[in-house]
Order: sequence, then structure tokens, then C-alpha cells
Amino acid sequence: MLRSLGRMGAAGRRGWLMGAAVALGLAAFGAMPAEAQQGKVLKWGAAREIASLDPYSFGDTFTLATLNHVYEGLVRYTGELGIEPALAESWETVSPTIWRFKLRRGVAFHGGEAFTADDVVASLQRVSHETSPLKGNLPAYKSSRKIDDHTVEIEVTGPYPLLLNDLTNIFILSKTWMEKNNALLPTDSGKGIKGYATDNANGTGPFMVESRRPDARTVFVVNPKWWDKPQHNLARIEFTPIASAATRVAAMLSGEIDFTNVAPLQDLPRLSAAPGVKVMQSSELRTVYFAMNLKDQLPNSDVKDRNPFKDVRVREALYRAIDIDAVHRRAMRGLSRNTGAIVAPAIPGYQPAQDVRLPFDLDGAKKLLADAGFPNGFGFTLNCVSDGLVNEEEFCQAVAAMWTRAGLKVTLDLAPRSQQTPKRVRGEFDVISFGWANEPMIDAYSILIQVIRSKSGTGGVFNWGDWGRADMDALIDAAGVELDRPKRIALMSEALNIIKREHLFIPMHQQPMAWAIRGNVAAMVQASDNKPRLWLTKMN
Amino acid sequence: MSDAAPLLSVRDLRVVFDTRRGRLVALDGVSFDIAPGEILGVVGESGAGKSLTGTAVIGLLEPPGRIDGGEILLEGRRIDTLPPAEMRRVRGRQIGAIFQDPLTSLHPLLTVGAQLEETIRTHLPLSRAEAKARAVALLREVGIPSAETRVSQYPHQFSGGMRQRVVIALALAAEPKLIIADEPTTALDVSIQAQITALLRRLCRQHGTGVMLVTHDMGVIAETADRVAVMYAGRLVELGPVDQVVRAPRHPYTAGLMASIPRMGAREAVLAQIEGSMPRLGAIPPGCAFSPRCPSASARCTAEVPALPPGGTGAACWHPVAEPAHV
Amino acid sequence: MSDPIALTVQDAVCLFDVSPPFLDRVLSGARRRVLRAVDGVSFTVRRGRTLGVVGESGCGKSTLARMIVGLQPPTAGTLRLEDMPRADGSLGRPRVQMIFQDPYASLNPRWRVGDIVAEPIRELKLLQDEAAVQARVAQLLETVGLAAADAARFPHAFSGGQRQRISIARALATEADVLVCDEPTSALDVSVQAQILNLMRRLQAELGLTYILISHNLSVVRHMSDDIAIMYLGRFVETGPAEEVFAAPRHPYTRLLLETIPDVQRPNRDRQPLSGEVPSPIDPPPGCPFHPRCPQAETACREARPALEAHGGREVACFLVR
Amino acid sequence: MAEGAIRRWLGSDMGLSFRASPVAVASLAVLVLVALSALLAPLIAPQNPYDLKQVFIDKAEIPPIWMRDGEWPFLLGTDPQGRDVLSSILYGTRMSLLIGVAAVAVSMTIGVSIGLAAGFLGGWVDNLLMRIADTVLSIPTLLVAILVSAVARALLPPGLREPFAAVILVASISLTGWVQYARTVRASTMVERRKEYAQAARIIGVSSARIMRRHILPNTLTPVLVAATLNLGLAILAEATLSFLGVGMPITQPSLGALIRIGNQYLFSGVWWLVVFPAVQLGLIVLSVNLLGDWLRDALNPKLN
Amino acid sequence: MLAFLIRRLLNAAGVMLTVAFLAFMIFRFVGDPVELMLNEQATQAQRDELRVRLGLDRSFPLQYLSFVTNAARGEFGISYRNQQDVIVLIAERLPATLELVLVATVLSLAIGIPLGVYTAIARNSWGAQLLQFGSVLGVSLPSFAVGILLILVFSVTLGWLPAFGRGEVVQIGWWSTGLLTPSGRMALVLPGITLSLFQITLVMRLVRAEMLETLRTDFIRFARARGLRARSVSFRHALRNCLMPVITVTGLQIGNLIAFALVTETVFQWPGMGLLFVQAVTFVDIPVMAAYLMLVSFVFVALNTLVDLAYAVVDPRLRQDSVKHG
Repeated sequence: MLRSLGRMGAAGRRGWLMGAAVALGLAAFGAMPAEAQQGKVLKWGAAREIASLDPYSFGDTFTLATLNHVYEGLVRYTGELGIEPALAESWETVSPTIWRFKLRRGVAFHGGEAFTADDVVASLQRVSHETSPLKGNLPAYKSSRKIDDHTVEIEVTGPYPLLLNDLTNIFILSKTWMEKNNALLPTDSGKGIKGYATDNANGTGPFMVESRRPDARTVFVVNPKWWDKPQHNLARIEFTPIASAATRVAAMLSGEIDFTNVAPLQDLPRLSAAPGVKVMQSSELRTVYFAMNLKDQLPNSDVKDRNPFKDVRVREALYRAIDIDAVHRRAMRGLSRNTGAIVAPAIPGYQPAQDVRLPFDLDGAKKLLADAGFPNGFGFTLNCVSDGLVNEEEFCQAVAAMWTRAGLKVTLDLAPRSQQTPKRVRGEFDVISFGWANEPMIDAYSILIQVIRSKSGTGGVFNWGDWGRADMDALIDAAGVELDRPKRIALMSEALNIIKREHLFIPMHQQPMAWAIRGNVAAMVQASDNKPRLWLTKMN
Repeated sequence: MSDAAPLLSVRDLRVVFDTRRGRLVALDGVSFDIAPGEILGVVGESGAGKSLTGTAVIGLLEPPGRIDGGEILLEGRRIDTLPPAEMRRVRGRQIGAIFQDPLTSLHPLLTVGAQLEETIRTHLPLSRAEAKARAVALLREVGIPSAETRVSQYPHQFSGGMRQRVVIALALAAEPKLIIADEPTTALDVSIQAQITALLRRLCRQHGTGVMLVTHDMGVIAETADRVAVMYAGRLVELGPVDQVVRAPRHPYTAGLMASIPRMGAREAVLAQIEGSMPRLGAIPPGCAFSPRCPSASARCTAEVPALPPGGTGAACWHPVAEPAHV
Repeated sequence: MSDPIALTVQDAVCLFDVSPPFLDRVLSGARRRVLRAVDGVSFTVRRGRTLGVVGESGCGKSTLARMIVGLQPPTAGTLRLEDMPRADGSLGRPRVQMIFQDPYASLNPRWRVGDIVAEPIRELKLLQDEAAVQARVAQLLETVGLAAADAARFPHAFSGGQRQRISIARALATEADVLVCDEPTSALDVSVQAQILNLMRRLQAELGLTYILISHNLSVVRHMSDDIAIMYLGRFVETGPAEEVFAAPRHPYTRLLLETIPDVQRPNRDRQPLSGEVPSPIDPPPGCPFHPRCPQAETACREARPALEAHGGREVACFLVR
Repeated sequence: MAEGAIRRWLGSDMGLSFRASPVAVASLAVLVLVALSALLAPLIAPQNPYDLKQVFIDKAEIPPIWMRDGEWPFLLGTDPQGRDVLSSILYGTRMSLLIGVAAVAVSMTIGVSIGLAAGFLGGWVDNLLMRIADTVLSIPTLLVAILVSAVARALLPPGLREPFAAVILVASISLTGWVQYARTVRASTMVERRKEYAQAARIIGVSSARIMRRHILPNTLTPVLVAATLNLGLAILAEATLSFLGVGMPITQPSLGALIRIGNQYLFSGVWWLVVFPAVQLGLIVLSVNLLGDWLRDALNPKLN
Repeated sequence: MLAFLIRRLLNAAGVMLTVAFLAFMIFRFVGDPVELMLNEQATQAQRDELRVRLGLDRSFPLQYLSFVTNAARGEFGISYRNQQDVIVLIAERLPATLELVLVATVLSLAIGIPLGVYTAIARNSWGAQLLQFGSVLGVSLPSFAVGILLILVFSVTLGWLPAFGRGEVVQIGWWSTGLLTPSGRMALVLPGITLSLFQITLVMRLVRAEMLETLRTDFIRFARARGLRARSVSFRHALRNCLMPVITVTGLQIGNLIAFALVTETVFQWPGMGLLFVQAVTFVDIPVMAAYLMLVSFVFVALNTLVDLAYAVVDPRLRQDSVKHG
């Protein structure tokens, strides 16, 4: 803070001090402990705006991670991605399909309402309502019931090992508050109804929303009555979305922001070299791979009579044609972790044996193509998202060039997510780049059920290219109801082995994540799920 | 010609334009005097340099034009070398100007009164009220009815003739000693022309103002001027009392010009005509500029430039028309 | 007087609607306003002769000219060209052409002179053979006093007088019989004016052209015309043989007009300038339109409008002329 | 023949004014150089940046040749994909010029036709056309261009978007671009058609269409020429702005604006040559065009001489 | 005058209806709103129900009519992206953009007019030539490049001015202003310069051209011939005559500035309407796009009308209902 003030000049300093004074003045109403009164202000420059203050409006990881500072679930992940109690103190399984949660006592919402079982039931009903966009995040949910004010039972559709993982991201809203503001149901853009919860928030979390100007600034202030003991010393978080990477870096360098959770890879050397800026960098859970459309015909290929990708030799050729070291060194700036598997090591289901890549072998690739009947290659379109994965533009271009050298005629289709997603959902693609972090479950079941499973009910939502197979489906379904962890993991590993053997996907790397903080940030937890947990942040 | 010391004296005036194609001599060796109260008509065809002479006298030549030689004296004081700020004070105060088109000479967004008052107060130490009173008086003097209300009107509310009266009022606002009137009637209707020339004549007689009347219309000159200066291709070819020049021109050009005007009295079968046309500035022939068109040109005419006779009256010609032309 | 008639104009009227837009009229309750540019004009022109039309700006003389050449349809009345014998003996409608005032605007600056003069020949298909067209152009240029070689040059290479010659050549290229000349020399210098007037006179004599000469310059009209018409606010106020009108003007306007024209031959004469200004043709004064400026105006002049009546060889529209 | 024409032109008033203006000479020289190098890009560029076979990511981010790690033949260095920056600029310039020239040509053709029709025919045709022009003018150019690009991309099937990106850009710039020409031409048409030479043609009996085409059109083109020159600069800038905003040329066939957008992402990473060289090239082109346009406007303005 | 006003208003209404039609077409035909609003699992019955609810089953003119009446009431629906009332969304960002545009306009007039006058009066001087060249440079540099450059120099290298955002704002009713806080004013500097640079050169070039034109007129020559002071000739006489085109262009350019602000807003992350629009374009957020289009056109048309009225105030020739005749 003081450092940044020095750079603002005298005129700017007064404004910032005034702002801080207002924040402190407001906070003083709540009879704050002495420690919090000297709380710090953290200026957070994010790469984009959160979609809404309503935690049930968008199944968007970043929005949920940010709202997690305001809202909480029954359980939460630790900094090491273990599950720990949050609004629930303890739980037990009454039967394979019924879970009973003991709720924490003495918890209050920011608005003052006491936290009770009614809130949990109302929240679960809201999130699982048929118009809820987050319905899919709680796939096994059947119903919930209040036992007493601080006990709730949740019934699932069948034996389901991952309920707790799912619940980390289901945040609890106050029932009375929802009732009062006519927000018991999720926002329905179809009805043209704007939900009260879109602009207002009332959670139990460590921070409260003080003000929000979309695309400009959202201010969070510390919740003095938080049930948990704060491990942070923040009084205030000023959240500002800065979409332009260059501007964000500039703001970081000039001290206008203290923290960004998206530091562009290419700017890391510059940021690390800058005085007073520190880069926090490691690998994410998210594994990046290429997926090929396995429908009967490719929409954009010059091969019309069949789908070349149905031939495993073609898939292998594409795999072998990739010089992953070049991608790692250049496109990913040496910060990615090359992988032969499609889940990260931290994900249950991962096996080191799967993590061995096919070697880069251009001649082998050409030979495989020739064997498959394409000595002169064939043409197809590579669909990549310009605002998606880390350096997606770069590695897609690099891989396109590599495939071209193998004799294929690659057209690169780069566009924003909003334009690419519809095409992908409709199956109108030949090859796509794809990344899956297995969140919020932190379990390989996530990718298996959602991406790999053939389409059926809640399964295979992301199986856009018909790459599901009966043998895998059987393994996945078995894992979905297996409550014994070692058996379940074995089932999942078997399914993943099939993918590996058949080269159904071409794995690339676990993508890097890079945060940048200024020197005034003393401690910050960066877990491999790439979610900021600012309630674990200390500033000087 | 008046015996008094000249009000304006122009000596050997030379004006050039420096262009990309070289230097063009637009005025060369122009000399004349104007006595107080005298009206000198400067006549010539388009491109002869008559307007330029007026512009040079009033010091409004714009680049690339500039005075390259000679001198201009106003009441014996040299004014062509004055610094711009002093020349500005001469303009309006000592030399007034009237331009051809009354439609465009007045600022469209300022009232007539405002323009008059500003001119008056720029040159005369009058208060705002006094200036206003003088503005009204001036309008009345140039014959604008109900001047008190007209003074606060905008130019577009006046008719053409009335506007030219306003222009005259503006030119006279600070009682200058000399007026340069550049084609003051050309843009007006025939019946209005006479009103304006009459007004000009009356005012100058009353105030004793000298006038340099620039026009291409021999008729206007004949009616208004005391003396006439005839210009051709940037030079003065003849200078003399109006009667003499009109009735008995000495220069073949003047003679031809006079003869080519259709007469009101009788209808001739064929008009006398001067063949060819005036040379462009870049192509003025050596010697007498008129020689290629002149019926009586000799070898000398193409070699030497003729000058006006000593005393400045007569024709600049090696072979002037001997006999007074028949009227 | 025995020459056959080339053009008959009968009660020609040309009105222009100069009303404010519809909405303004509705809101301010204003009436439609009509500019009576030409307000009932009748005359005839005889073949091979020149009719001079004189008037001040805004009197409608240019509109009249445009009506005769067909650029402006008359609101009412008729303009009739009488058939005349062709070279082959047949009768045909005479061709009318116009000579304009501004020699700089009357020639397309992007065309070569040869093409300008040849345009009517090609357009009217008077000659089929291109070589014949070129020959005819050369001949026309020489007729108006230019060189055949000038055909290859662009108009900007010519002086005002030469351009007017080109205009005349273009008009002649149509084998025109009637030329309407709208202020043909008012943009020219006096010495050049004489050249053009002489040329026009020569061509009239050689080709038997009929001229309608529109001008505000009385001396030019006097020099050129056989007959003359004085126009004031859309009407003829006096017509008759030029000699007679100039020698003894009958209408007060004609008299005053003649009086105000500066006369080179009489330097420094004192004269009484015509007072007042030309009224607007939109709001002409009631009665005789000239009465506000007329020194002899009587009550009758304010009330009724005098018609053009024959007085000897002339016609005059004035109550005071009896 | 051409040489003779150039020599003749250099001797004319315009030519003299041109020779007397070092700025005009320099601008034209720069433009000719830039246009030639862009046209000949396939022949002179060290690399074809569109041909993925020639792009090696191992050659990524090589600095310009005069810097420490510079490497032949990458005179101006390479981008993060290993594309030669000089080649990208040459091909990008080609794209920018192509779009700029095409946009100007299309808007000029439309605008001149509409302006001529409105000015010559007058009446309700004029009224209708000018109301359309008013409406087009009431939406800012940039906004129209963004909307058209966005809408066209939303409507076109994915496979057609890339090949048609340039066409969409030309269309979106021309959609508002024609109005200026239409107004200019309409105004001068209304002046010209009243001029005596046009009336003389009417008296002769020349048809309206012919008068419009042969007489009036050529005489309305001088201001159009000036406007076209100045608009070329604007069109190139518009294209660059759209590409910078991400609604223009795709990364696979980048124009100068797209190159700057890409380079901008590397602004702080020390890879300055990615943004600086395309920006300089863009600025240079537009500056030359504008200086030339300024000179042309002054040279063709009779009042200034 | 009244008739003039009515005519202008009718004209403006016509233009707005046409723009509304365009907006409606985009809204209606670019991407089926039903598809955009519902998620993939929706049944056909749900789709049909939504279609009826949105009035998409009605005839085309009726739909257009209801679009126009809704638009006139400021109802543009709910943003697909933010799920907020579009008009609220826009209203929140309107002050930011208008403040930026205002600053740019004031800068352009305050700097552009004097420079224009100077370059016209001292046309051949060294300084004027340099300024004239600078002005060509000014219109030749893309504004995004200028913005990037300014950030590089003043934020990153020198650290004097903020690189993004509006700083602290003060809420006055629904209007939020950054002009009242030091940090708000600091934040305005770089975007203001970026946005106004083109405008300054535009005004300067316009004033210069108009001044040169005016200085050649007879009435200026006549004013000089009357010996009026150079200052008065330049400012009272010549400049006054140039102000009308300057008013026109400034008025028209405000609309363009609002549009061009979106580039500046993108570069500086300025939380205005332009940024909203750019994001809406990326997200194919049709209601926001349609509303923005309507709003900008409305501002444009309104300014145009005001400019015409201003003409009548400034120019006495237009003040009267006199009919000119020849």
C-alpha cells in the first residue's frame, strides 16, 4: 500500500487515503478487533469480470472461486486440496444414498440472519432447480430434508462417492433473504427476470460485498463476524477486471494492483525482474490435450467418404508429429509440464505409467499416415479458442505447423470462446484443443463422466465428438457407484488406459499457472486448482 | 489637374509575383499623382493591373505578390515601406477602400452598426455612444433611410445598393483623405450604378477626399473621373484629363478601346476592333507591350519600352495618334 | 418587315413556386408564394433579324431565353417556331441554339475543343463519316476565326473571347437557324466584345441567322438589334424598332434607363439617377409595377396595371402614353 | 509512352507543385516503395508466413539482426511462433493495402453512382438517397464496421469466415464510406448540371444518361480523388483498429493491425520488435498517404494558387 | 423556426426508426434468442413456450412495433452475459464514457482552435508548418497505438499516471463522476489525451482550413482595408465565421468520439459503454449490442439536431423566417 502510494504522487495519495478511511470508518461500526482495524487493502487485478454475484448463475470456475470469498459451502478444500468442514461441522452416511450433515452453530449471514438447516435446503433446491445453470454441478442430488435446525439430510440418486467434492462448490444463501427479495429461484433470462442475487450478495464467508460496479471495481470488506479464525490481515479487497494483458502487466509494474491471478507467461521474466514484484508460478491441475472428432464424417475435412480419425494409425501419426519439447520450450516458455496422461498427477486415477509420451517421430508419423492410406495427408480444421487455455493461440499454431510438416493440411480456426463453444457443442469440428481440470471434484471421475462417457442423461455432456466406447462406459458407470476407493480408482485407471492405448486423445501438458504479487503481499496460498484463496493471504 | 501638392504620389511602382514558373512582373513603372479632392479613374481591361495598383497603394498585397521597386507617398510620407502595424493605422484612417461586391464585403454575422462602430473606434478617440451616433450619422449621410433602426440590422437585411452605401459609409468612417474604389459599381444593376457613382462623387466633393476609381467601364470613368489613367499589361499607357482621353486619345490602344465601344447615337455596320487579346503576365512582349496588336507598330516598338511624356500626362507611345480622334 | 416570322411567342408565362416548405406555411399561416419570372409576354421575331431584350437583373429576361431554347417549359402560353425552308427545298423546324454569358462555364473543361464542336454533329447524326466530321469542325473553327489546329486543344488554353467563338462554333455545328444569346459579351473586355459582336453580325449576314439578344447593356443592344423589347418585372413595357425606341423612348422606364446609362461620349455630364431599386418579382407592387420609381406616376398607376398597347409602330404599357 | 506522360505531367502545374514539395515527393516515394515491396512480397520475403511448413517454433523470438542474438535471415527478428517479422510485415502490408484500396474503391464506386444519381435526377430520388445517407451517417463508422463484422461472422458458417474475413472488412468499411463520396459528388453534380456546358448539351438534345456520364461525371471527380486519397489512410486505419479489437483479420492471415494486436500482448516481455515494426510501418503508410492527400488537396484547390 | 424544429425532429425520428429497424434485425436474426437463452437440454415445449413469451410467434411488423415501443421506454431486455437489465447496465457505464468524451471534446476545442488559428494566420511560418505536419501525424497514428505508447511511457516507465480504470468516483444521484477526486482526475489524463489527439488535430485542421478560406474573403480584406487591428480581424471577424463548421463538426464528432471511445476504453480498461460493447460483441450479447447501437445513434441524432438549432442561434441569416429569392 505505502509503496503504491509513493508512486501515485501527492494528489493521488489523498484519494487513496480517503478511500481507505471510508472503508475503515464503515468497518468500525462492527466493533472490530484491534487487529482487523489495521487491516490491509489488497488490490486485485483479474483478467476478467465475474459474471454475476449470484453463485448459481454461471457454472464458471473463476466466478465461483471469487464468490467463495463471500459465500461458503458445507465443506471446502484446504490449500492442499484436502476436504475440510466449513458450514457443516461433520457428516455421516446414513445409508449408501443418504448423507447426514451436522451444521455449524453460531454462524450468521452478512445481513445478520442466523444460519440454519432451512438455508441449506432452500439453497439446494435453488441450485438443483430445472432452470439452474449449475444443476450439473450436483449430478447425483435427489432431495434434501431438514432434520432439525442444525441437521440436514441429503439423498442422492444412487451410491455416489463424490458428493463432498461436489458440495465444495455449492454455496449456501440465506432463505429469509431470498424470500424477502424474491430470489428463491435462479435467475431466468428466459423469463426476462433479473434476480436480486445478481447484484446483491449475502453469504457467510470471510468477506462481504461493499460495492460493485461491473467491469470497474468490486470491493469486498472483511466480515468481522466470520465464524472461522481469520488467517489473513486484509480489511478490504478491491477487485478490478483488466482484460488487456498488457494493461494488467503495466498496472502490476506501476503498483496500481498488488495481485493478479493471471500473469501472462511471456511477461513473467519482466515481472520477476521488476523491483517489488514477485511471480508465483507452478503447474495447474488442468491437463491440455487435443480431441479428434470420431463421428462418421468430419465437417471441415476434404475427406468426405469416411472419417480418417477413426483409424488409430492416423491418431498416432498426429501424436507422433508433435515436438512437445519445442512446444514446451517456446509456446509454453518452459513453464508447462509435458504429460502423456490426460489427468494431472494430483488427480485420483492418475498412474505414472500413463504419463509416458510417444516420442516425437516425424518420419514415423508420415509412415503411419501412408499406411493408413493418406500418403499425401489430408485436410482438416483445428478449432482453438483465443481466450481459453494458457497460451492456446501459441501452442495451437505451433502444433498446426508441426502437423503441416507431417504432410497434413491444417486450417487453424482461432476465435473467442463464445464463438467456438457453439461449434464444439454441435460437433462441428475436426480437432479441438481441450483442457480439463477435474474441478470441482478433484477426481478423474470428473473427466470420465462428463467428457468421455457416451452421452446419456447427466453423462457425456462434453462428449462432443462421439469418442465414447462401450467398454469405457461400463468401467465409468461401475466407478460411479463404487464406494470403495482403491477399487474405484482401479476402475478409473482402466478406463484411462483404454484412452491411452487407443490414442483417443493426444495429451499435451499440464498448463502453467502464474500469479504475480507485489512485495507488500507477505503470504499467499496458490493451490494447483488455480483459485485465489485470499482469506489465507497476509500483507505487510 | 490640381495645382496643390499631390495627396498620393506613386513613383515607378513595380510589383512582382514570384511563382514556381519564375518571376511575373505584374506592374512595371507605374507613376501617377492624385490631388486632394480629385478623382482619378484607372481604367483597363481585365489583367491590366488596375486593381493590383489599388491593392499595392493600400498595402494589402498578399504573397507571393510584393512591391519590387518604386515608391508610394501619401502627403509626402512614404507608406510602402511602413511596418505593418503603422500601415494598418494608415488604412482606414487615411486611406479608405471600397470593393467590388457589396454582398461579400460586409461581415455576415455582425450588425452594420457593430462594423461601423468598430471601424470608428479603431481610428477615432470616441466613446461607444459617440461612435454609435457617428455610425447613424454616416448611414444617414450615405442616403440610407431610417438609419436609426437600420444600424442594428445585419447585412443580409439590406438590398445590394443599400449595402454598397454601407460599404461607402464604412470607407468614410474615419474621414480618410483618399479612397481606393475598386469597381464599386460593377456588381450593381444599371439603374443603381448611377446612384452609387453620384453618391461617391458628392461625398468626395464635400469632404475633399481624393479618389482612385478603378474600373473597366469607360462610361463610369467618363462620368465620374477628373483624370484618367489607362493601363495595359501592367503599365500605364496614357494619362490625362478625362475629356482629352475620351475624346482625343493619343495612345493607339486607348483609341482602339474607345472606338470599339458601341455608340448609343448611331448604329455602325462594323465596330472598330483591336485584334488579339492582352498578353498574359508571363508572356509580355519586349518593348511596347501593345506592339503586337498595334496597327502602327514599328521596329522600335518591339525593342524599347516607351514612357509617358515628362510631366506624366499623355501617351506612353513611340507613335502616338497625332490628330485628335474624331468624335 | 416582309421577312417571314421565325418565332412566335404568345402569352408566355413562367412561374416559380418559391413558397416556404409546407410545414412553415401551415405553422405561420403564410400563403404560397409565386415568383412571376415571365408574366405574359407575346412577340414575334422575323427571320434574319435581331430582337434585343433589355432589362435589369431579375426582370425575367434569362428565363425567357431558357424558355425559347426549351430548357424551361412555360407555365402557360405558347412558343412556336415557324417552319423554314431547308437547303434541299423542304420545310423544317428551325434549330435553336444558345450562346451563354459565361465563356468559362459554357465549355466542358475536360473535353477537347474538337469534340465540343463535334458533339452536336455526332449527336444529331448530321454527318456519318468521322473524317467528314473532322473536316466540318475545322471549317467551323475557321468560320469563327480560330485555327483548325485548335481542335486538339483544351478550353483552358483559350481566352474568354476565343471561348465565346468556340461556343458560337458549337451552336453553328447544329446548323442552327435561331441563336438565343444571353448576355454574350458581358463577361468580356470591351475590345474583345467588339470582336464577338462583329463576328455575330458577320455570321448573321452570311448565314441568315435570327438572333434573340438578351442584355442589360443598352449600347450593345442598340448596336445589334433591329427590334427591341424593354422588360420590367416579367413583362414587356415597351417594344418596337430599335431606332425609334432609342431615339424617342415612350415608357418612363425606358426613358430613365437611357438617362442613367453612362455615356462615354459625354464625360462628366450631370444627370438625375433613377431612384429606388428594382422591386422583387415575388411581391410586385400593385398596379403598374414601375409606379414606385416613376416620377410621373398618377393614382391610376397605383391601381391598375397598364396593358401593352400599340402606339404607332410600337407597343407601350403605360397609362401616360396616349 | 508512360515515360512521356510522366514527363508531361511533371511539366504541368500539378507536376511543378509536386516537384516543389519535398514532402509530397518523399511520401510518394515511400508509398511506391511500400506498395511494390508488398506486391512483390511472395518474391522478396524471406519466408511465407502463411505456410506453416516454413515456420519453426524453435526459431521463436529471435531479436532483430543487429542485436546480440540476431540471426540471418530474420532481419527484423521473429515472433513467438518463429515467423519472420519482416515477412509478416510485408504480407501484412499487402493485406492492409489490399483491404484499404478495395474499401476505397468499393465505397467510391457506390458513392459516386449514388451521388451522381441524386444530384442529377433530384426530386424524390435525391430525397430518398440522401435520407439513407443521413441514416448511415447517424451511426458512427467504427460502430457500423464492428457490428457488420460481428454480425457477418455470426451469420457465416465457420468454414467461410476466414476466407471471407477480408471481404467482410471491405464491406463493413464501405458500408459507411460511400456517403462522403455521394455527398461530394451530389454537391458538385448539382453545380455542374446547372453549368452552361451541361445546358448546351441538353439544348443539343443529348440524353440525360449521356450528359451525366460524359459531361458531369468527369467534372466531379477532382474532389473525389482528394477524398479517395485521404480515405485510403482512414480505411487502412479502420482496418487496423478493427483487427486490433479482434473483429478484423484473423491471426492466420494477419494484417498490420492484427500484427500490432498480437505484438501488444508481448509489449512488456521485451519482444518489442513485434509491436514496434508493424506499428511503424502502419504509421508510415498512413502518414505518407495523408501527406500526399494533403498536398493533392492543396494542389487541386484553385483558390490556393 | 418552429417549423424548422418540427422538421428536424421528424427527420430525427425517421432516422431513429431506421436504426431501430437495424437493431431489431440484429436482435431478431443474429442468433436465435431462444437458443441463446435456453441451455442445451431444454425441450421443444420449453422452446415454444419461451418463443410465445418473447412474442416471437407474432407477425414481423408487430414484433418490430413492440421492439420500438420497448426501446422508447428504455427496455432492451436482459443481457445474456451479465443477466442484468441492459438499460441499467448501460446507464451505469454512461457517465464514464460521457465524462471521457467531454474531456476529449473540451481538450480538442481548447487546444485545436488556437492552434488552427495560429497555423492559418502564420501560414508560412516555421512553427505553423511544423504544427501542420504534426497534425497529419496526429491523424495518421492509430489511437490504440497512441494509448499503448502513453501507457508504456507515463505509467510503466515514469509511473506518473495510472494505466487503467477511473480511479475513485463520487456518486451524485445516478451519475458517477471521477472529476471530483484527485485519483479520478489523474485516471482521466491518459485516456483523455488518447481520445482527443485525433480530435485536436481534426479541429485544428478544420479551423485552419476554414480560417484560410475566410481570410481570403472580401469581408476580411475589407476589414483589413479599414485598418482594423489584426487581433480583431483574426478573432472577432475571421474566427467567428469559422465557428459554425467547428460547431457542426464538434457536434457530429461527439457521436464518433463515443464510438471511438471504445478503442480507448479497451486499451485503458475504462469502465464505459464502449468496453461493455466490445465485451458484448465478443460474447455475442445481442441485447447489449442492440441497445448500444440505439443509444449511440440517439446521441448522434440528438446532437445533430442541436447543432442545427445552434446554427440558427449563431447565424442571423437563419434566425428569421425570411425567404431568400433570387
